[in-house]
Amino acid sequence: MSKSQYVRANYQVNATPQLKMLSDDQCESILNGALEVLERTGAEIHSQEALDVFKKGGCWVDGNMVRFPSHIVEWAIRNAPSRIVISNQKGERTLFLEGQNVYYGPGPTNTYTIDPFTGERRRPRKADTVRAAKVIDALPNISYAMDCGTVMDVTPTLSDVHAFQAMLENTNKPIIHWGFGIDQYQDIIDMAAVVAGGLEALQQNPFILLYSESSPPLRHSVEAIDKAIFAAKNNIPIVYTPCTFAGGVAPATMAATLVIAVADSLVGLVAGQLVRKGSGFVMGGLISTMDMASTILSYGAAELSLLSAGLTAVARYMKIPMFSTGGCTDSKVIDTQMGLEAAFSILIAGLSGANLIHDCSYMEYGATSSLELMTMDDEIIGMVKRILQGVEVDDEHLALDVINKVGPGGHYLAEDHTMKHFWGFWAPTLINRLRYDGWKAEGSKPMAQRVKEKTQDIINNHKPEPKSESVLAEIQAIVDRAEAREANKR
Amino acid sequence: MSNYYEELTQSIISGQLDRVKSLTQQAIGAGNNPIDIINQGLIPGMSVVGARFKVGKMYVPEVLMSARAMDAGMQLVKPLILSEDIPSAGKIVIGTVKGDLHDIGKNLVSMMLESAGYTVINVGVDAGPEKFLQAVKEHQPGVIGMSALLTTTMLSMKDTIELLKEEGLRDKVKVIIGGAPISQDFADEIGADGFAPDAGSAADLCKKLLA
Amino acid sequence: MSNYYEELSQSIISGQLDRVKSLTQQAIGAGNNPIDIINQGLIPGMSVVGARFKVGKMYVPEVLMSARAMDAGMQLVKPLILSEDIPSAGKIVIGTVKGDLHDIGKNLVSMMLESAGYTVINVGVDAGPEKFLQAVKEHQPGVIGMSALLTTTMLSMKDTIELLKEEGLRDKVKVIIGGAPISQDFADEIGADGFAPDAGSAADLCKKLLA
Amino acid sequence: MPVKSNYAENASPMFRILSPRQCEEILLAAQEVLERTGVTVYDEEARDTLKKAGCWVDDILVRIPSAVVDRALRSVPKRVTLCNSRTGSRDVRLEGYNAYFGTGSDTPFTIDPYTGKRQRSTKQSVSNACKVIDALENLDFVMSLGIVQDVPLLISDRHQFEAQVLNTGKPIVTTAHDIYGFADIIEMCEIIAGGEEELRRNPFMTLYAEPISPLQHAWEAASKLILAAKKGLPVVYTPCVMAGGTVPATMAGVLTQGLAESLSGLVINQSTREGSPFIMGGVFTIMDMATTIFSYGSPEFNLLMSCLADLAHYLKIPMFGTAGCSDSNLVDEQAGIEGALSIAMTALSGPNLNHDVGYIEYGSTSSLEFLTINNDVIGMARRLVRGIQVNDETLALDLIHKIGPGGHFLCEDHTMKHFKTETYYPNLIDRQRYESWVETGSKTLFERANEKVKDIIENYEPDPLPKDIQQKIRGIVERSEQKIAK
Repeated sequence: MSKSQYVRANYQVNATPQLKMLSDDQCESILNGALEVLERTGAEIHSQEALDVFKKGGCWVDGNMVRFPSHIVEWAIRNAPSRIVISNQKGERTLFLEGQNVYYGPGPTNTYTIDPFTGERRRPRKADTVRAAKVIDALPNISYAMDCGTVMDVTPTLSDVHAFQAMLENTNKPIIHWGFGIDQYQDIIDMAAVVAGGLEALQQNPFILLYSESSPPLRHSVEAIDKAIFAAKNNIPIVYTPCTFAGGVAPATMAATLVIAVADSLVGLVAGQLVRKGSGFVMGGLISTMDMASTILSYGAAELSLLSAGLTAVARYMKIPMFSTGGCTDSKVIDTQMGLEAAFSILIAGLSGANLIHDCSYMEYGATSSLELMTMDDEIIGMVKRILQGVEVDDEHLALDVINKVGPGGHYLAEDHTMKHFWGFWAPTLINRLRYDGWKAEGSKPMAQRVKEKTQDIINNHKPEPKSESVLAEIQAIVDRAEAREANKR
Repeated sequence: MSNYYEELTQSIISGQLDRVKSLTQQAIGAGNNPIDIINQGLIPGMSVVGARFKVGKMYVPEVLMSARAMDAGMQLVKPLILSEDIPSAGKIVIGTVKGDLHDIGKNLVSMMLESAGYTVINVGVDAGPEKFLQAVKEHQPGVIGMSALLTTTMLSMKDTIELLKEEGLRDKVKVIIGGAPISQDFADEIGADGFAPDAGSAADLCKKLLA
Repeated sequence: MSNYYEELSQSIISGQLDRVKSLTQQAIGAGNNPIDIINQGLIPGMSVVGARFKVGKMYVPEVLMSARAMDAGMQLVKPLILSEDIPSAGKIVIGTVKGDLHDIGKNLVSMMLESAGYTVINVGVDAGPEKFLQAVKEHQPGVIGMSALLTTTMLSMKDTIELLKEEGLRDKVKVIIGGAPISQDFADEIGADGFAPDAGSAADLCKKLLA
Repeated sequence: MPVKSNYAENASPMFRILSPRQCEEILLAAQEVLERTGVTVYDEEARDTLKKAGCWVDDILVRIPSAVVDRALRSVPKRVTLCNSRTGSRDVRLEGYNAYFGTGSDTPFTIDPYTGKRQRSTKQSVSNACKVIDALENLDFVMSLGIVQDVPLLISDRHQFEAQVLNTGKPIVTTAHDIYGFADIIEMCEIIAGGEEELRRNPFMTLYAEPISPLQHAWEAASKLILAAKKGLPVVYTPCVMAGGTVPATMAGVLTQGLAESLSGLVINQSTREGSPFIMGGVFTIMDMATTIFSYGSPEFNLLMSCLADLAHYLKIPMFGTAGCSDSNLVDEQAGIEGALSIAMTALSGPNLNHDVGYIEYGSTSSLEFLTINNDVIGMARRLVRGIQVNDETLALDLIHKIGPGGHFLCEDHTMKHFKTETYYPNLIDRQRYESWVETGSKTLFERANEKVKDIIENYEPDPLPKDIQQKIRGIVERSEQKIAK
């Protein structure tokens, strides 16, 4: 009887690779640490509205210091949705932020960008976000858009609004976007509602995630916390991401750095849940170490991967979707360091099972964005996705009959089995496997050159699916409205 | 009357063995000239395959599926032609040198050459100078190809060339070499006629040398 | 008689707070001139620390441990000297600009300046032009330093400079700026006297401006 | 302070690709291949040994009943220790999930760090490589990082070993052309160790041998397995297989046949002498079907390496892994990517003796710059694998409370105490601010690595061997030269 005609009993398989940075007990310890910090030390809240929300919700408010009884935080954790589905701009449900689904994307708000045509490092312009959106739209492994740099050739306080317009016009992928304040958030939601076909449609099928960043340790500015409240009020999911670095705004030990990051995230979560029970919340995460020689917040350190995987484990333990970091580097040029740091962090973030992994465009410890890095990351993500698929072990894949047929000294190249399965090999596009002589014959190009050519080709030739004239006009009207408002403020 | 050539070519390219067989049968039945079936139906298909492989549009297993399909077509046509009329790009003797059991590279080259229309005589692994000499005498190939994976065994390539010289056969046959430790420098050093870095370029090299 | 200076310097470098305290106490007890203790014992230690940090041989926490040790020594010596005789490299007012709660960069610069011998007046975060103005009036510093992490808040730096001009104080004080979105171009654009990319170079910059 | 009960901790990240049952399934499949399909063995002594052990021998085809494999699996030691040839210190303990890193040996070419040119490896290039390996803190063992080709090739293995052992004290994984070369190298090692028994008790060398896929044991390989067993010295036996070429295109098929090749080598080794130290290998990868190369950088290569580590741990056999290598023809971004992925995966999976750090061009060329860069990557990976400790000291709740909202931790004793051990500080990876980086010459990682390599070659001196021992080794090399001259 052929072996495949019986079933295996008690056959437990790892359908994918299994990486567990922290045990459940360790996750609980870190969560308990965060609960203790919130109950004992508390957080400094700079928004009157938030202070009122917390007070009404039963937190202990003293001036701008708020302490959080653990039961309230635990209540908030229980009420946060364990899954959030984000659509693309055509309303197709695309990002399933649940379980250990992994999606990669670029990062926001760099103060410089590298021009992919001239190689110049300069301030980002609106045209750069247009280019970025095109590249995002074209790359298969980049699943959502972020602005890839703070646009600086527009009204400074509307750089967020202009960047959002640039993205809407040049990609249909979901967008994670920041805003300076509540006014801008309103503009962004209004524009998104135009695309979605109304606010209600946007709320039911959001293609945007709002993004807010607090200032650790345990300090939440008006902008940061008010945005969390605004998002909850408007029923749009938010990514709340403290930017925590060991040794600087957290103790030098990894566990304590996680405690501060979790505590700061939970402050945002509690605010949102008190405003609207069940409002969509994605826990953040930019978490790394401060390089004690240069004082930068490192985007390439092993600790970035280590801490991000640790934080993801805690988020998973709480069943809250997680926004993590990868594909970034401290390098100032496109070089071997960029490649290795990006690869290291993309691999570990992927294995950790974080839902959204951002900053696949960050070089120079986040100061500068690079579309070329994003293009390179797209390739690395492809490799890592192959690794994440793991290995199938069954009769077809064990192939004992084929092995027996070929026998010692033969080869498998012309076997039907090979023809059927070699398609499973990941096919590189930028990674080059030409033999030395062939590579030389093609001009001895390093990967940087191939990446540059592909990036330029996308920018020159990729045509994103356009939106209708009327939608574009409505978006423009909202931008104009914002410009008028800001002019009045001055 | 359809001559089936275009369809044959397409079926070769897509590696459909059964389809090639039935189309060849039909073409024969329809009274086409067997040599035309080869030259206008089967070979053009393989030429496309070779070109596509070279630019990375086809992969090795696909090339081999096409080669297999082509071979099946040939087997049907061959009995209808005098053997000296069967189109062949040339004869090539190929083997892995003495002391070396590494087979895969040599086999790959061999299959690529066959699919490019060459008649390949494969002398196997662990082939010393005498074995190559004997094959040259017996088959009178245009080219012999030697493969080695080890820096120690690659030295035996030189011995083969020397033996061919001694026997006065060196100018009757082109010698090409390949394998991981081989380079153009080494080929020049031992007086080989050419070096092929990979299976695809081995076929090109033979074409050049036999032109 | 040992004057303890060499040992003091060494203890500052290795950041041993208790050892610096006891050595300073002993040096005082042995009748050394308090100003010499500072100039020949404490400050040379910190100079070495600053130099080592610059070339990557010491890390920030180590520098701060040294600074803390130095401060402990200073606290013991200070009561013995008239306050105007206490060596100071100069006074610096420092703060994070309006709308910005990011503290760490500014604090780091502040500690680096202190460890380089400057007297630092820290006006904290969310500091508007008026706050800086008031500090300038009150302390008459040689330099004010402004920090911003956000592209929106960095605009407020210009307002401070304008206000200083209006009040006729712009030429009485040097203005330096820093923070993630800041560059030399931006400093030139708003008419600041200097830009420091990191905490270590902020001290160097002040030294240059106050020379 | 409360005492915790029933508290499970991941002292390091837990990483597995195959479940134990999947490992068992692959082992059983490999045994089926050996019992049904068999292997060819080109060495007569090996065939006799196998026959005596209960295998079914039919000319050169040997089929191995499962019970024979089971017996070999029971007798093979689960740990092997390699020591430093100068100090005798037992630095490399091949057991459990310990992951050590070293170079590879078989690149015909190397990149000259002074000219940047790709050239054939020489005795000098191997000497330089060994110096660099000796100087790098994250490299634990040595393979020659080049085939010496400027000496008579038939005895180049003796020269190659001499170049290695003179320039590093780290354990050496050596290649030899055949058992005669191997015997000469063993003789050199015995002189250094101070005798045959001393070498066996404290080996600083292990031999590398490989079967030829699919399922063939050449004379050289099989006879080396036997000689190593007779001498009681560890041997690495490592099938190099490529999916779709010499093994099936499916990953499980690769693992099955590759394991069958390893296990048949193990049976030859253990049948010669039960309990002799054996290190199971495997460079398992795909044949790139566009270029036909044996890929050293593909995701499948990484995946298979981790799977094989799972299998080796399941079988409790020390394992020879592969990492820090690339298909790129130069040290560029691709090399960085492929090196980092393989090192991270390897460190997480924990195969024991991981070679080929510094290989570029799918294993045809070595680069000392790439090696030096990967020294940092290994440091990063080791930091990752040390994981996150969670306890009262590391949670630091009191400190967090003391600092409170908005403060900073730079000036704390706790920071001072922990920052260096909690954080890995690389050598060549650049984390300067942009302005400082421009000031120091805007150098790429490759340029910094090149400077470091040249600095080591020019200024680093490894511990020398005593002069008289050096002379004796020279004597053995010369003796072999005289032999081939005749």
